[in-house]
Amino acid sequence: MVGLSTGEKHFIHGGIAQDLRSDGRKRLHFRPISVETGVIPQANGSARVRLGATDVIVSIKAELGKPNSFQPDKGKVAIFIDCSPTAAPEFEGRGGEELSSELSVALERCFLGGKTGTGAGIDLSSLIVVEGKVCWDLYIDGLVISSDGNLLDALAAAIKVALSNTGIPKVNVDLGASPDDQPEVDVSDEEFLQFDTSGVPVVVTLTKVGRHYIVDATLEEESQMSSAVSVSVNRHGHICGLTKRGGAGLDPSVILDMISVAKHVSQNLISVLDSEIAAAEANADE
Amino acid sequence: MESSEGTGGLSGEIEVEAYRRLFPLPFYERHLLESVRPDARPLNRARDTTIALGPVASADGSALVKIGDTTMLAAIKLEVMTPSTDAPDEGSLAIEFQMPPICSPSVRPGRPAEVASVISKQLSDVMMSSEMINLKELSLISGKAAWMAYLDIYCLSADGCLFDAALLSAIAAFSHLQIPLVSVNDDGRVIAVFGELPEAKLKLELVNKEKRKLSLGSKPFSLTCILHEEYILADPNAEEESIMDTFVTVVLDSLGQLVSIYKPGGAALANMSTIKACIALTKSRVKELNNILSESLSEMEVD
Amino acid sequence: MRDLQLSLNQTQRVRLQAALQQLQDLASQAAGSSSVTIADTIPVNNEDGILKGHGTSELDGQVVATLCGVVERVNKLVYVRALRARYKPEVGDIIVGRVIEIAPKRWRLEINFSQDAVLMLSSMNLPDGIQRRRTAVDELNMRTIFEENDVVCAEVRGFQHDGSLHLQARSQKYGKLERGQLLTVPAYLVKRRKQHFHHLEQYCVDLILGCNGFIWVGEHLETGENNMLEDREKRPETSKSNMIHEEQEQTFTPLEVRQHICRIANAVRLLAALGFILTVESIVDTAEASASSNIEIKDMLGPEFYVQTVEREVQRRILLSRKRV
Amino acid sequence: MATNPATYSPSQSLERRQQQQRRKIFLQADWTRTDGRSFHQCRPAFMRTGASNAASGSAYAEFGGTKVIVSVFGPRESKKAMMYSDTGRLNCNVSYTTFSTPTRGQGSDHKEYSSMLHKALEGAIILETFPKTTVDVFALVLESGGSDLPVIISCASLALADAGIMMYDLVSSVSVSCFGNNLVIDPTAEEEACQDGSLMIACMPARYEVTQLTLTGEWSTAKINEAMELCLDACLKLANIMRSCLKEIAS
Repeated sequence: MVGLSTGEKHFIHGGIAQDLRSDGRKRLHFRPISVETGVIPQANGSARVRLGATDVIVSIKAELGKPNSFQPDKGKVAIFIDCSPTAAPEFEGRGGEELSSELSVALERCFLGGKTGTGAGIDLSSLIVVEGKVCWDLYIDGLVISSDGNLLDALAAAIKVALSNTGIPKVNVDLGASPDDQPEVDVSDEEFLQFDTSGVPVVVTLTKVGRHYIVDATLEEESQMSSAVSVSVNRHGHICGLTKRGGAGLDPSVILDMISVAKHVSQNLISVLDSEIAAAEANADE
Repeated sequence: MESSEGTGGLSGEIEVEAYRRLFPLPFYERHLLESVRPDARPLNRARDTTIALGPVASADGSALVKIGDTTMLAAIKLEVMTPSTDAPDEGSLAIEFQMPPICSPSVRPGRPAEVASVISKQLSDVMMSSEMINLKELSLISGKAAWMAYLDIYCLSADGCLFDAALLSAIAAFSHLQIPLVSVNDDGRVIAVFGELPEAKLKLELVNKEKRKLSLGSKPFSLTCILHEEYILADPNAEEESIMDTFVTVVLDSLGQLVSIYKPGGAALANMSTIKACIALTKSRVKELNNILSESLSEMEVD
Repeated sequence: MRDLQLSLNQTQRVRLQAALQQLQDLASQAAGSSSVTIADTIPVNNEDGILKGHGTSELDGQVVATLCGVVERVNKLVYVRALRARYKPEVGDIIVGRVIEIAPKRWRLEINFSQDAVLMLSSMNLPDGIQRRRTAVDELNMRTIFEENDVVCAEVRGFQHDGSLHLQARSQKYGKLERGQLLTVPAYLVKRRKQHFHHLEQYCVDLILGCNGFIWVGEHLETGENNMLEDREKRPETSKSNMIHEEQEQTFTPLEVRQHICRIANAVRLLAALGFILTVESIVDTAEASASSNIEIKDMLGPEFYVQTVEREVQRRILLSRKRV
Repeated sequence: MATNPATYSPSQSLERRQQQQRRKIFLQADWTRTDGRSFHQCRPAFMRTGASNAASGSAYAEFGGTKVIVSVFGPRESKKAMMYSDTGRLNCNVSYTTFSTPTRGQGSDHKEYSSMLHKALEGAIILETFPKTTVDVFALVLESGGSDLPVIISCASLALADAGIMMYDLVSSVSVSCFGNNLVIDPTAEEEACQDGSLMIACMPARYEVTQLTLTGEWSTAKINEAMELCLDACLKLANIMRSCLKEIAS
């Protein structure tokens, strides 16, 4: 992590106060976003999202597993994020572990909803094949290739895109003679079911620098943050998860204000992503 | 310290504190000459000891032991295992001694203290060799199911004599242990039965109506002493342990039989008479500890 | 291809491809030299006394390249000029660096080179401007001149015996850079020229093109004003509270100047992403083109202006080649 | 005893059955909590400082079945080699005992809670007052009875105060669980296992600032408002308990 001199910090603060950030954006502008789908052919779904110089890849693999005995009518989803040493030399070895686990936890909180699965962006009951016996386990693996701030939003966007790109093989089940037998499962190689992604939320991180907050902060801007709030919002404008990052305290009314701004910004982001997904799929079809 | 008059009392105190830090060994030796320790104990006196039974509600047996400022929390959880073919009618015992980072400034997270594993091993050796617990009592169904007793001891505050406190907490936790009522379900798995579920009681036969408490054999107790020149200091605290480095730990059972003696090196050599003196000190300590334990047990029964 | 991923629409993609094709054609016309990759044989026509220079090696009597680049010949010397070389300092280079450590009597600077550069306290003009021996007090006060992470402009003085790179800053124009942003571009995009300090008067902006690929874009400050500013800024820094933000906002760069800074910075970013050589002319040209076609500052990094800039570069090179003819 | 055979807890299946029953109960609009509290009532809080003598400061907290002990060490020399910095470092670690949960656990470090604890406290501690050194905050959960993290956070800020670390304010923390339309404050472990969503706030009551906020499940803005108010109010009350606990030892 490169430090900044007092002069540069001052310049960044000033830019945010004057609503003109170092790269010419206003406080609530995102950087140009670009989306590619199907970048990993052997996965069930994958996506690469670039947000300025931030670059992430997400792959989704579906495997057949056994449902948790506490929730026999639901499949399982696991999210792992890996920060590659290509993104920053300090991620080498165990250096990226802390950030990786922080991102994984924040994403699980945003996508998997409460304990009973309400508000989950990924409908776990759609992953069930035979209740109590067979279900799909979704493994969502994210890789940070290059980091220039706002990793969480980029990863969340990549997961959303990858899910829309995910095909889960159709399964024919042959229930055994007795209920105790493990049912026989025949996985089709040709027929795929598209994943329902209408409920998948996006994450908007508002970073507070000085007295103002900005979206899509670059690494330099993030180094100046006093605190940040990551809000995940779905298409209906409902909040599906929230994490506060950074240590400094915030007035509760400011948090509520940030939530409403995030809700507003998220709807733009969702429509941008929708059109990018459509464009990317059109590209892939060519 | 600039003005010796007027503030004599205060500056004197400061000097004592400085002397204690700068020259700990002479400081102690001056005390030893007077046959008293800096915490006002006579040389052969152990620190105040308390036992509280059942502090951990989620465990089957637990005890909190304090010897001076050394605090140990021991808890036993019973789980079911399939006994090995060598001993089909015996349960098993797993002892773990943990030093979490909260107990001492020298322990850091992620790096378990070296002493912890040494004490773990010592504890299981003593527990096994003292035959306090008859492993056969932990059997449920011969060859099919037996109890595995997980004893975990956490040191909450480390101020010397960790082994003595850990052993005492282990013994106390076993004295407190209540074995849950269990029965076997259709799948052949052992399940717990609680009073609140009468329908289960009707359907399933209880495996262990009796044997709700272990009948403990003679219990081992221990005392650690420091040997320094001709002095023997019983139950040292952490400061004393850091200054003088020869220890003798004697373990006796409640009948006064010797279970183990442990003297890990050190500058001072122990001759027969000092060892005998240590054993004598331990004998009186065992009586003391046995009384404290039975008192807290009877208190619990009153409750 | 160049690594700036943008979502281009169909027409933009076609335009970009056409423009890039033209650029390639122009380049191959102009290429008098041949490009090689590693292990390519460099034809030397069995001339005698060939001198094998940088990036070459000998295998079975053949001269073989050890770098990707362009073969250059100077009389009998054959060498390969690498396309994507790291910065290689030469005496007299003007560079921009960042202080990473304060060591006894010296600062260590990160300058995008394979090793850190050293700026000795004795190679610095003191704040009071008097020429004298450095005292122990000066040494203690080093942090008041440059702190960790400060951006500093200096000149390459040379290599010492132990191979370390030394800098000097014995002029008013060198020193700490404040009120602006530092951009990092590949060093080979900055060519050595007579002038690396540029005061763009019409914009009130200072542009420093460090030979090491560190580029400073900041508010213009008269030489000598630096010290005063330093004092002003030291004060709020010591009292850490929310109060400083309000105080600071008053001393912020004026909005108009900030717009110019951002526009020029984005011009640098865009040209670097396209891999075009950075000169003061090309940067100002790009910035002006964006302003005249009413492109918002943030959209300078967007797809439309990206394609436009490539097309403009094609036009420029066509003109250039015509002139030559 | 070299290799322990695979074991299982006999109460597992019982718990599973109980949990399923409970989930059915929670679906109804009207139910009573197992400990007899009303929905907006916290468990009685017991807090004491000075739980461990070896530490610079320590505290013990007992909220119903949740028992936590926190020790603070330092400010002391940093173990990790550090760059020059004019502020101190805060290092947090949360671990569980093996017997803290109904079924025997691994007793390992809890990384997620460690980093959450760090964030909740960071904003309250005046790090500039101990440059170049580290303050270590170690928490051990003796028994986990629900709302573990809020209890850890509150207990840790009490231990920091006990250690004489300069702080802007105490940090108190409370969580609520959401069941359908009901908001339940200070949930127990059983309730947490079946919740639809949860919201946790750590705040500095005297400055009225939130240092940590997490939320899971689907929430409308109005619901968030309601839950935040509920939490902040409870945080205020908890802070008063913490204050009186500190005053008690001072007098």
